[in-house]
Amino acid sequence: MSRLNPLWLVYSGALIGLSFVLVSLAGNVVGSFTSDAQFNDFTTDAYVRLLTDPGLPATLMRTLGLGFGSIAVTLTFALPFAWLLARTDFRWKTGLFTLLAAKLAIPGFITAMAYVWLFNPSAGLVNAMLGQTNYTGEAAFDVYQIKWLCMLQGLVLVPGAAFMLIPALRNLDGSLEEAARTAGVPAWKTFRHIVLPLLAPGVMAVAVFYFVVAVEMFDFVAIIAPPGDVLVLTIYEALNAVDGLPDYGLAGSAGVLLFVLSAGAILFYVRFLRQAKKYAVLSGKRRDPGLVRLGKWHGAASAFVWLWVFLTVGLPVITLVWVALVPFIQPPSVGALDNVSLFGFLDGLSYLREPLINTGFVMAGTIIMAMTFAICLTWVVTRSRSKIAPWADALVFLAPAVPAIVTATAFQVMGIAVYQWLPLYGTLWLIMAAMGTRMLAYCTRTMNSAALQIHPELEEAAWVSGLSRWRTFRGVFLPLMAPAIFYAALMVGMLAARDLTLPLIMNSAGTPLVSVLIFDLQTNGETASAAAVALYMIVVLVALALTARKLTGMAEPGLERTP
Amino acid sequence: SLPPAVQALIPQAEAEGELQVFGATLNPRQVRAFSQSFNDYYDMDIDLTMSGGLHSAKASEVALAHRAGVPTGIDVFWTGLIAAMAKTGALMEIDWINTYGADPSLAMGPWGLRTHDGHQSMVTVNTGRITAAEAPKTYFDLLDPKWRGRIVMPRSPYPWMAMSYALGEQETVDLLQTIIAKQEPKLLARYADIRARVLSGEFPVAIGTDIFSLQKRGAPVVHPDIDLLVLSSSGAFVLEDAAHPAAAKLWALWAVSPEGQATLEEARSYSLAETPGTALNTYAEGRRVVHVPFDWRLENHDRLSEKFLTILESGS
Amino acid sequence: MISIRGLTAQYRMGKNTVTALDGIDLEIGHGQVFVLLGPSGCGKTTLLRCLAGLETPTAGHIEIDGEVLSDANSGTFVPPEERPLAMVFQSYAMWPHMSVFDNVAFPLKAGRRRPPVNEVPKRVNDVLDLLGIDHLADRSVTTLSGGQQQRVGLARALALQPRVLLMDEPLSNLDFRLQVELRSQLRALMHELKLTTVHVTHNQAEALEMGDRIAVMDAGHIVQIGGPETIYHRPVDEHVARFVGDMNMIPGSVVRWSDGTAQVKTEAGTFLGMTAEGVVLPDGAHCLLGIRPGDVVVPAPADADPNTCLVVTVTDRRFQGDRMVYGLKASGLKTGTITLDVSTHHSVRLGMGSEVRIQLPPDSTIAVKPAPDNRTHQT
Amino acid sequence: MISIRGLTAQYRMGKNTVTALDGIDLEIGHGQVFVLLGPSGCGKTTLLRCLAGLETPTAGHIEIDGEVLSDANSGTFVPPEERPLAMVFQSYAMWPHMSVFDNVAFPLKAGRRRPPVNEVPKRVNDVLDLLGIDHLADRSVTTLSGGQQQRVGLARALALQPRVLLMDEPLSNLDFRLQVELRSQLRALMHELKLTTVHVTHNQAEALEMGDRIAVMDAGHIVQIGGPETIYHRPVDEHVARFVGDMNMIPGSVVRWSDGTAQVKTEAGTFLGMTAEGVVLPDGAHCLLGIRPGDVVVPAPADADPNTCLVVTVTDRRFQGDRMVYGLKASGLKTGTITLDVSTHHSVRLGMGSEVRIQLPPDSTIAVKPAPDNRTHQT
Ligand SMILES: Nc1ncnc2c1ncn2[C@@H]1O[C@H](COP(=O)(O)OP(=O)(O)OP(=O)(O)O)[C@@H](O)[C@H]1O
Ligand SMILES: Nc1ncnc2c1ncn2[C@@H]1O[C@H](COP(=O)(O)OP(=O)(O)OP(=O)(O)O)[C@@H](O)[C@H]1O
Ligand SMILES: [Mg+2]
Ligand SMILES: [Mg+2]
Repeated sequence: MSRLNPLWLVYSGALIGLSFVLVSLAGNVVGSFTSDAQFNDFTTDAYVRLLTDPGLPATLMRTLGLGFGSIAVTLTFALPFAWLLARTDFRWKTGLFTLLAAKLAIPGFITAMAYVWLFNPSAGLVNAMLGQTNYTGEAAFDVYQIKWLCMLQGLVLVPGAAFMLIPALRNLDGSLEEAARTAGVPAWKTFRHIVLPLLAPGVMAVAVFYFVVAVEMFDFVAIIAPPGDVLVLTIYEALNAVDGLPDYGLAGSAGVLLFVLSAGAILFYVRFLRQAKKYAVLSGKRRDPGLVRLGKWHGAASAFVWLWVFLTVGLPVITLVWVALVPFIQPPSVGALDNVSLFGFLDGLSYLREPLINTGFVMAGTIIMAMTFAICLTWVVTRSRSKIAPWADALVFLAPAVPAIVTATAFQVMGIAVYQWLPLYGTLWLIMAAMGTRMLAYCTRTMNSAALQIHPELEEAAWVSGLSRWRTFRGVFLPLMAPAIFYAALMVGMLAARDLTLPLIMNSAGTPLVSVLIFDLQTNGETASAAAVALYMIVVLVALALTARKLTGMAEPGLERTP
Repeated sequence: SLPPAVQALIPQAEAEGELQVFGATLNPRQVRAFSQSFNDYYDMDIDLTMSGGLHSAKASEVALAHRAGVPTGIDVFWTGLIAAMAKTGALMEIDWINTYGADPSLAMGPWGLRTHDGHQSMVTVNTGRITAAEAPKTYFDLLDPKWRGRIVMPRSPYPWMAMSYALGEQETVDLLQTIIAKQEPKLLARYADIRARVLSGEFPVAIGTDIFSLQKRGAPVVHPDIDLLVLSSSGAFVLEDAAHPAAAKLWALWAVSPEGQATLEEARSYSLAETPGTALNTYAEGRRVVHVPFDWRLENHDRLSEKFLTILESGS
Repeated sequence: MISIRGLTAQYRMGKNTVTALDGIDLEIGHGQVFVLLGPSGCGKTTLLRCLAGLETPTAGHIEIDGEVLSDANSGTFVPPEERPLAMVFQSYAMWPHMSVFDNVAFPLKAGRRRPPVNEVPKRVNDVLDLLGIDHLADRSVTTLSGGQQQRVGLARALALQPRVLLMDEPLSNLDFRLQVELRSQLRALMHELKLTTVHVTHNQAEALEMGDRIAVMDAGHIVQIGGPETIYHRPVDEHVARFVGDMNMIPGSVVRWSDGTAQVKTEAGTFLGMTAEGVVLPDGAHCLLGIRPGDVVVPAPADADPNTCLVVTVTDRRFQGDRMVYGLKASGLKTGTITLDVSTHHSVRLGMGSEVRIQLPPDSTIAVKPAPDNRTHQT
Repeated sequence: MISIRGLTAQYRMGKNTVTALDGIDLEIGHGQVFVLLGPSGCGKTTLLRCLAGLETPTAGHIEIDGEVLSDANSGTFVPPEERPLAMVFQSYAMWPHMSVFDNVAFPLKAGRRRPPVNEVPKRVNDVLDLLGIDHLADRSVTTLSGGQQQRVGLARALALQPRVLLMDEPLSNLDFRLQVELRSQLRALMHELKLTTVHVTHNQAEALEMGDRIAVMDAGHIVQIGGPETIYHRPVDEHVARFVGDMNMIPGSVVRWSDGTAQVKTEAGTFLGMTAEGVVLPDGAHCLLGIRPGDVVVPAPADADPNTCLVVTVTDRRFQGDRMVYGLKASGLKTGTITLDVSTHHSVRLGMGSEVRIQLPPDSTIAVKPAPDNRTHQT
């Protein structure tokens, strides 16, 4: 064919996205073989050091436990939430959506902080109220345990997981559930045996993705620091040398170990998608499903939602407000009330303008980049019959296992290397590319699950109607992916606004971002202003999310069908 | 009253027009204060940008960029760690003493000018929980059984590296090992978290961080009356490929001037131990003060950090 | 026994509402095969969905064997899984992640009305066997042809042996031979198991053959309920008449009506027509004289009452398997035209353009009111 | 003209392969309505998909108007969007994110064979109108009833006015009246537009009425190709005979065959049967004597040749609209039983259990070879 097929755009998009992922992965692998952070030697020292550490098996077990524990908690909440939003007549859908979005905007450390204040054994407010404090364990509650870490990480990961599942749930043909219910199968068994298995690509994606995220997540490990090492601590220590050089070797080899842990899960996922046909549930013979009536279960569902809201949004927001009101960070107490002032809110406001604009720009850029690459990759992975596509997909999946600092460094190194041809080094563009790459896995997870659900006949019908592959891509594939694109974009936007590590390492000073501002204030001990800025940010982001949801018509179906 | 060599830099700096300093995270108000004081000091109007971040990562990035001939945009690297940059020649060699008349004690190798002294080994106590009388008087008082479960400290080897210069290596190793084994300290990864925990009173004793700026806000924490103060310094390093070298030098010289020191103290409670009237200076009074030499740090860093890290890891 | 009173169901779509069911009253006797017949979009599926509890009626009352399943006034609503029924979906609703066997077995294992575990395989195999898909048991349903999938859907519902079976066009994608086979097998099975069945079909032959009673629906209403013969031979109006099979309609006016028989004056003379029970035709009213193509006697027997006969010209000829259909036009009319289709045994051959005398036997001829054409229900 | 040679298509499922098409040879003339008829699962949909380019044949050659579309030997394969055809899917394949109008208009606006932009609305509306769904134009397709959706699928293909139209059971979910209406309208439209049509149906009446030529398939093979009358009256074997309509089959053996006529000896006597062109029945071979229920003359005319008559007992009675179907059993046989279904005009009333003499007219009676029962194709 001599004329240029626009589908090449899609292939090129996928290729660029993939090469960005490779930059990040290669950064980690190359780093693991270096000893001086300058990448000009080759040594396996780091692996020797890491693998001969007698504590390694225990560390690995703890890391695995942390990963599995966290995703168990996450799925316990995320699955029902996604289902409530997408499939039921749950009354507070907008409320739930808002709070899920809000949670995404709350800085992670605040949640950890709040729980430490409440449940630390030596002075925790709850323990104190129960008169049960103790410096050496034995208190009523002891937050310094792996299980608390799992619970808290699990809780905060719920929104992203729910947003990943909603598009998949929305595509599910409602008559499949209806068929089970009319056959006398009770609602929860229907959920367990019909909905869940059909969502399997989505659920698996969430589980595998968040496993990787949970073992790579640092906020909670840093603050709660339960006894014993986990891999992410090794990585953090290696990279955060206060003096001397970051130990890319050790961090990289620990990162490679994370890959290995993740790769098992990812392999399983890839194999599993071979039977993709089973999950093509968005067919061309579709009838709007009725919403599942919660009826007498409505109360229980609400209580369940409120429990999460209180634990994960309520407590941290109250904590943030409190921190914003007092001159230095301290647990709430009667005595501290004397010092309460609005200074933080005013001070924070005075800093906000420029960073907010820059952050908006970064969000937009990151969303566009991540979406473009993700859509292209998803199409190539789910629609081309190429044998390497699943492996490309698996590579993308590995990307979140690369610590953010390593990704940042890899992009800086790449930026420096290609500076002559493409002077992106030191600009926001490079940050956006790095962010986009880090979030690519989230996007492709969400989109792949949705794409697998689209019955091939919908596209076949377009071809035989004389529509080119490109028109079919635009006119049939993309619109059917709209919910997935929306939720992926929402997530990317939120994470881009909140992300600190990448801007911190890559930022050029001329363009302050809100996340960096919060960090700066915080390191300066100006915790009140930091908290106030964080609160402003939450409000802005939630407003944005709600507006986007409304403008794109993505609001979850409400009580349309029942009079 | 400025030396002629310094005077000569002013018009060059004005021609350069701007300056970028990497090293400390400051809020916008503090950046304005820095800019104001700096410009007033030389009667110039230079656009000063201050930014912060992760020093070690940035340093190796600067080294890489320098090797590749790519400008980083940074003029002054304001830090205590320079190994990577020094190795690749990314730092400009400047004879601060002879050319610009700086105090000889301020030189940091052939490159930097010492601007303030750090104190990572400091002990902090929460005054709400512990009276001055109860508080430790020496580092070895930390071994008292009454502190079991009450100490929070960083999982970082650095406080102990500095200490081993002052106390002797084996003594420090023993001290740390005993603390870890007997006192069940809480080990946290980040310094900010350590401060928060001692502030909240959850742990009445903290090692490894200073709280001078918190004290200014009235927080119930103090550094107790301990006999020994170990300091390691930070300074201003001008980059070899700085786009604004004159302004950069002027900034370093301003930072060690009384005006500069006052600004640093005001913003971050940073100062040279010898600058009169600063929090650090006040605290140092009447105490044995040990400066860890810059060269010693470069030399022993790798060995000691691994040694202490191993001990720390045994505790978690 | 199923009893439905005043059932109304509406779909809201933005500002519009579609009234899919509009005050349906029905009684379905125990063990009856009840057929819903009606044009596409008239609300058949909606009615089944209301019965199944998949749609919440806007108004009305549904009960089965005295148990109230849904009542819009009191807000009673029994969820689908607690209703004693099973349903065959028009769209099959196969569970794509399960094999054929599992699609049928799953409700038997996990549902409320499950038999003892060890009976499950036998039940499944029996019903797969009945439907001729036993050899597909281990296949994934996504690899089945349309008709095979439809049978799996049917098998799933039959295996449950529910008190009430709802079937939405369960045979529409099967070949004729299989359809005919299954019709009688299903009917026998239902009577054997004493299932009450509500069966939606668009195939009037299926309806007439399988139904104990038939309801003809139109635009959300029920137009006529009755046994197959009644519906076929004594339709209440033109809509029903046409719906259950081809019918020739000759416009005319009532000369005299009494006691179920009308004298109807048409362009081609005056003929007798029967009327359905409950239908009254006032004298002089505009009406239609209807006769099914197969009921016209071609050619008229020599001894036929000349008042029931008519001379026509052959204008068209269509082959239909065992039948031959001729298009005819009444000859020698002063005004207007009257055209008729007749269906004869294929051995009756008429030359195109030839004239023939035909008979409209009075007991196969009906008189009905013309229906306003509102075949599909609009918002 | 479509020409298919040696077309074989297989589906792989793990270790197994399902041979859905097994060496199909076909020629479809320009402008012809070609009907594929066959039991569920025999490969009709697969054949359409191969024509459309949605399935890659394992072997064989397909060309349209001399242009090779796919050839397994040379590896030629024209992708679906470049083939000059349109297709109606058995599963509708509606685009759920579009309105009815847009489902039809989208290919006209964006496809390869698009008409001038300003013609699009008219084309869409015309075809929606033809199918009686014009009032639904703005509705989202997911809010339509089954039959309405099916018509949207049909509309989408018709609006394209392709050279070749592939239709997979396009009318199966429509009510009888609409089906009948559409059959003749579609047929007229296709001839008017000179569309070559390949039409899959399981409805033999539809096949016989619409088809210019009919291919009967079984288990991936084509069993017979011919005009409607040939297929109906001169089926090549039992399979075809039964498939296109009910047929009574009386087992027997050939006494003598010559020139298209066989004398067949059965338990109830010896009768004459015709054979299809090309079929040879060796003397003494086991064969079946077939007669359609409607072809049996009940009761036999008094003057009928006694050699063509038979005395039977009435065992069953089923009402079928314009027909009455009786189950009959030959009386007084020495060995075996012979049962027959006959379909008579509903005015013919026979008492259950009564005896009656019937006639099997030779020119409506056929003699065929029995077919091994392989209704569905197994792996
Ligand atoms: N994707 C597939 N994988 C495996 N086997 C398949 C697949 N699709 C169809 N088959 C099998 O191929 C055979 C032919 O299927 P096809 O869909 O062509 O039948 P059909 O004649 O259209 O039947 P129906 O009238 O029921 O629609 C069937 O036995 C079917 O089970
Ligand atoms: N979800 C929906 N939203 C809006 N209107 C709907 C919805 N579902 C059905 N309708 C409309 O309600 C009417 C009745 O639909 P229903 O599915 O009951 O028809 P049906 O009698 O089963 O037709 P068919 O024989 O074509 O399946 C139709 O006009 C249809 O368009
Ligand atoms: Mg329907
Ligand atoms: Mg088919």
